[in-house]
Amino acid sequence: MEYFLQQLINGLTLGSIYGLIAIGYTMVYGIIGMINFAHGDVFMVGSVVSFIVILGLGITGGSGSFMIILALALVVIIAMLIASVYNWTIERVAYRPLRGSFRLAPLISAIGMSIVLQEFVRIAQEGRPKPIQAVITGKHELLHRLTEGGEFIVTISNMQILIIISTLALMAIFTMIIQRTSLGRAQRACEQDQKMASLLGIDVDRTISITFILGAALAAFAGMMFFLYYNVTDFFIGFLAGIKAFTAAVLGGIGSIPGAMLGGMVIGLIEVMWSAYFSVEYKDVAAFTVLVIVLIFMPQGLLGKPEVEKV
Amino acid sequence: MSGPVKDTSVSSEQGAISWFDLVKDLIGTAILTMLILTPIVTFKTTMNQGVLFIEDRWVQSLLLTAAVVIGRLLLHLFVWHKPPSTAAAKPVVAKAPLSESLAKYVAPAMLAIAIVLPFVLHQVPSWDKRGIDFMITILIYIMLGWGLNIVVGLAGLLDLGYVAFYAVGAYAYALLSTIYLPLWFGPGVVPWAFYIILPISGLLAATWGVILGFPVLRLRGDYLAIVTLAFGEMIRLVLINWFSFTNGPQGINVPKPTFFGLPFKDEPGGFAAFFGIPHDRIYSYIFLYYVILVLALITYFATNRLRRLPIGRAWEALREDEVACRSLGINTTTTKLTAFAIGAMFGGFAGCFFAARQGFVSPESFVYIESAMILAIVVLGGLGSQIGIVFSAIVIMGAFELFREFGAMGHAVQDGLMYVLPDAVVSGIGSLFTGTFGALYGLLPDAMRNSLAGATTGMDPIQFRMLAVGLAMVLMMRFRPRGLVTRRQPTVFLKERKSVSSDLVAEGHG
Amino acid sequence: MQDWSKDPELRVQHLTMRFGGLTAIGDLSFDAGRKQITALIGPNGAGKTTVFNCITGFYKPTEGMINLRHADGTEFMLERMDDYIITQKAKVARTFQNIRLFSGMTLLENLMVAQHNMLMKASSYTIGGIFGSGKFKRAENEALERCKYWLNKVNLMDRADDPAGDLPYGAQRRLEIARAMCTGPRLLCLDEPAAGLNPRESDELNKLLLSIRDDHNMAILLIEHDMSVVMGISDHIVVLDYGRKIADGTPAQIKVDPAVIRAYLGVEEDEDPGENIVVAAAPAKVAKVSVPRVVVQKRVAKKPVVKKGGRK
Amino acid sequence: MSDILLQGAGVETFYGKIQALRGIDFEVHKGEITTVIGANGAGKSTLMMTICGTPRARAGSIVFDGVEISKMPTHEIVHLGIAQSPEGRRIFPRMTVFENLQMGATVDKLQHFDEDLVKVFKLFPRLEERRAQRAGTLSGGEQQMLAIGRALMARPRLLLLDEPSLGLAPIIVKLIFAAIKKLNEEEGLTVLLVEQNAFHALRLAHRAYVMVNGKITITGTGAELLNRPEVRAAYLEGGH
Repeated sequence: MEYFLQQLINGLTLGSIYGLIAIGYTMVYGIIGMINFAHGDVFMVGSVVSFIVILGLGITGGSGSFMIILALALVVIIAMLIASVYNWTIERVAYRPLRGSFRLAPLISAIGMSIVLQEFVRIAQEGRPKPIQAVITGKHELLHRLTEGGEFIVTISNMQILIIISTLALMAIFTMIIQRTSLGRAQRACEQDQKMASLLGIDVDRTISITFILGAALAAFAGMMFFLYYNVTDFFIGFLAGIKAFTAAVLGGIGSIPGAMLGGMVIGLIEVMWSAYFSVEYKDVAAFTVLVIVLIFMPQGLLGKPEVEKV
Repeated sequence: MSGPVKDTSVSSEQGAISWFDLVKDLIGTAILTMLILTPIVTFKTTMNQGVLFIEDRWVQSLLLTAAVVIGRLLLHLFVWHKPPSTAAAKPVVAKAPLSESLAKYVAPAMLAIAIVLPFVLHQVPSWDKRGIDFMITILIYIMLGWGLNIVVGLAGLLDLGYVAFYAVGAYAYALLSTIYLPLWFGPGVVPWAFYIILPISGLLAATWGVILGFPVLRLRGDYLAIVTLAFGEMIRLVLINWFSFTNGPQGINVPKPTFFGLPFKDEPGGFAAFFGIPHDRIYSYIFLYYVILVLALITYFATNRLRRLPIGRAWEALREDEVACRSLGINTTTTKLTAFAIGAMFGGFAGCFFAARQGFVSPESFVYIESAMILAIVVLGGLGSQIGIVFSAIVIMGAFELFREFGAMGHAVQDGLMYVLPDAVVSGIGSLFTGTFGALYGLLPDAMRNSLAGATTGMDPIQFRMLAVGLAMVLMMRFRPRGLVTRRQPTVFLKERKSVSSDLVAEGHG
Repeated sequence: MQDWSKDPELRVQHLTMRFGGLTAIGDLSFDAGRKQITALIGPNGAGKTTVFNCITGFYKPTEGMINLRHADGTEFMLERMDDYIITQKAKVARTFQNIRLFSGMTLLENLMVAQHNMLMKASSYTIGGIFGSGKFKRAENEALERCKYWLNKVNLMDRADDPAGDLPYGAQRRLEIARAMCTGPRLLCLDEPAAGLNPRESDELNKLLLSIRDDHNMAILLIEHDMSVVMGISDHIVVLDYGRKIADGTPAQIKVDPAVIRAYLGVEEDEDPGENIVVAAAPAKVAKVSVPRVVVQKRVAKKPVVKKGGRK
Repeated sequence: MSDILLQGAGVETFYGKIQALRGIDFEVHKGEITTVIGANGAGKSTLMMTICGTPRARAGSIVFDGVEISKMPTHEIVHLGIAQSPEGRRIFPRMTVFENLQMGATVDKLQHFDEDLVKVFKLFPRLEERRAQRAGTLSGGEQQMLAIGRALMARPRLLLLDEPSLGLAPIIVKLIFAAIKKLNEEEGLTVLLVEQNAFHALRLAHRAYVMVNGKITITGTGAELLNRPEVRAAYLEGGH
């Protein structure tokens, strides 16, 4: 039971990170109907940038908590800014000129872009993983029980609390943006009919750009959290995290932001539980299996709407 | 690094541009480029004795930014803002271009070149083995491209996990030749293993094609792509983790193929001894070259034949319109499955050959990037076009190899020239080159020379080859999304065979 | 009872189709007579295409039965069959509202694909084909002959080797009908075959459909808005509104049916020759009528296909 | 009688290599209903879309109230006060009727939303009954009303209506045309109407154009055209 609880906490933490990345996939897929293969790599860029900034600032777990908070705020801003610039540029350079081109073009361009980002970071920063001392330390015991079998402790670290709470807050803000603001209305209109949206006075290009920027900001935030959580980052984390987050987006129902978050949580839990109870080696296989099963049996996802095929 | 990527962003805005806008645009470009470069290029983190340091490289970043800005300026001045030509506005009459009449001769000519190539390369002393080996690699990719072309180009099913079938073929050879065949039939069978396993590996891959294909048939487009990608990764992860069966990441050493039982070894009973010629490793290369050439040709002709059969026509119809296919009574499930299976089968053959040629297999050879490369070859070639795939495989693999061979290539060219030209001419040309570059280099200020030296040291060209592939994919989609060969040849005709412009050909939705 | 109900080719009984909460077809029953042209008319959104999709198996009806009985007595329950099996076994062929040709393939190839099942068998499911068996060669020649026959019939022989996507609109419509006929059907379902045709073309279409009915002994089910076609050639008309049948009868009966006029045609106004249905309805005069014909509805079907950005 | 609100000169539009408009000249006067009739494929809808800049005209000029708009992006053109109810209606099927109308008020930034909503509901009471219903589940006629209502929410100075009668039962067509007439007469709204249903359109129009194969062949007042034999001929034989 305690073991399960502990895994639950770990799973939710990981799931939050997947969920944040998944929102980027779901928004982009919703609006221009393509898988932004490079999105996972934008997450990676966010992670690497925050790593460099933290290293540059010389912040470690030993710094004062005020300094840490200040520094992290700076890191968040820089990472989000840079990742947004990346994603914006990618959209402008690799996707926008292909709008209206044949269907495979943006997908292949996106795969190419994903390779470019990975290689770019690998060449510029060397391929080896970069470990760093934990910045946010400390944990709380939730349960402590002595039994015949030994000592059982369930803990939640400050980092986990930070991840889960900030994720929930970000999600709430985003849902609000989509539901309440004119930007959200513009996005939903573009999702359904871009040409009509432009006929109603919506700047479609700008709406799409903003979507990419928002997605990148969330991915960068996830990247920073990922790095702070594991205290290591490298150029290759984007690929796997990307696929899993995409799985989460599909599982939740493409186009639905709460769905993406929910999907992320489910994927995170499955991965952690699988590692805990079955085998660590096959945790990625488990995630892929979920992807396959979901796509085949419920492509509309948990919170999505089925579409009737028009003949 | 990011130079060529940045350049295309305002290409849609035609017409003259004012100086003010131009300057504004260039400043924007510079800021953007700096933002992109600053964290990742400017600050390099290096690990030194377990401690991370940051080392800054402002000069490199600034040089790169300058390159991007200048590149963009040039594009503005000479490419984007030319007055719109009136010719473009006139409807262009679609007609068979010259290349089409040439096309008839291209395939036989290429076949002839392919057949004599080993003997030509044989004459280039320092590049004979490497050259033939490189041609073998290209042929493997051509064959993989042709195999994937059945799935993606003809049937219109986007498969991002094709490398899985390649892996199935390779591991079929590895496991059967090292463990099961000797176990079942005794060690005497090993020299013949390649010939026995080749058909088996194809069948196994086809079976896997059906197994993996079956569940994904309902999916379309991007979803199909990502599921096939997931399948490909799953197979690789299993190969890595199922240690007891596959020996995990360490891989398996496998026997090399023999010339119908005669090993290419310097020993009695070997190939050289049998024919009474001096031993030379080149024979092994030439043999492998012809094996893959034959396999590739089988793929080519089988596909060509299939296209003219009802099944092939159904594949193409499926790519054009699945709903219409069903309305004509075509069972789209089996049609898709056959495409998957036959495509996978050729992948399996290629995998078996690959394992035998390498003498070693490990999961590392079957990463997702390989699938992406094969897909890039198919798309650059022009979906559905077999000749196009030959060109694109040569271009992509050639460029890929160029990075590796930068140094070696120089020597090879020199050697090649030596062979034909008198020494004096060659050395003259050589000194001319070094002289020019040396002089230019000398003109640069000290600081820049140092930083250039700093920027280039430790930067092996080989490092950049995947980056180049990624960039090529993006640029290719931007400027030639339909690939090199953009016309489809009809499979049947009454009076004359008129090729179809790819503007009309659908690319499939699955 | 009219004669179409005595021995119908197709009998639809209590057909209901719901999408989520929306009822597209509610308890619809009608018969389509053997060797007759049956027209299905009604405003857009009345559920006509949905009926087609149920008959041809693209949708599985929520409730109801769709029975098909050939002249030789073989019977099929279409609501239980997969779409491609319906074409293959029950011999039902269809065309689509928005033309679905294989535009990157030539006209000839389009018609060859339609004979897929026959050729597949003849090629011993590809094996014989690969080795060029004589049986397959004979079958292929036969198929080519059939292609030529239908290309001549729809006046497209001289364009046999051109890609289908290059054809003008009206020719594409004809080719789609020819392609459907190449599957060797007993029942032909045409979804707005006259949409986007000019009067000369729709007159040709009338002749083609009549010839298919009379020379090939086919039952034809037709969705159409062009009243000159509907009134001119149908033997039997079924009128739908909001997924329900509001009338069923011969053209003459339908023209004067008060329910049809109320829901669909509207009350006639003297000043409005465009809606003078009676003029357009006289089949023999259609081509010569000097006032514009009634085009109560027309489908969106024009301009070159432009690839749209984004999805959908 | 009135000022020119929209004027096109030598407008040419292409889809890829295919020319859809072959040099069109037209005028839309303030407070009038102008109609363009012609057969399927004549280029009427292309003209409507070209006015809105999607696709953009490759040659010629389009001037709206003194502003050259042929080079402007669509959303900026729309912000000048042109609203369109496009061919095929293009309502947002997964939004409710209310949300669709909200989208219509994008240009107006929802400033007069409540006021305009009342007006639209008064014009088409059916929409008020269905305000919370998903637009995709409306009948064809209701969708057309919604499309027109949505266009009106932008408070346009020029309303473009593309085939409002398309695919509708004759009785609904009458209702829609009555509404257009009312808008023009009571509110003085300028309307450019594209129709295949020539007789309805011509009866309504102050000014009319007949389009054949991407060109304007005949011009005149609606009543004139209604009585000209060649109009009937053009209408009959136009298109392909």
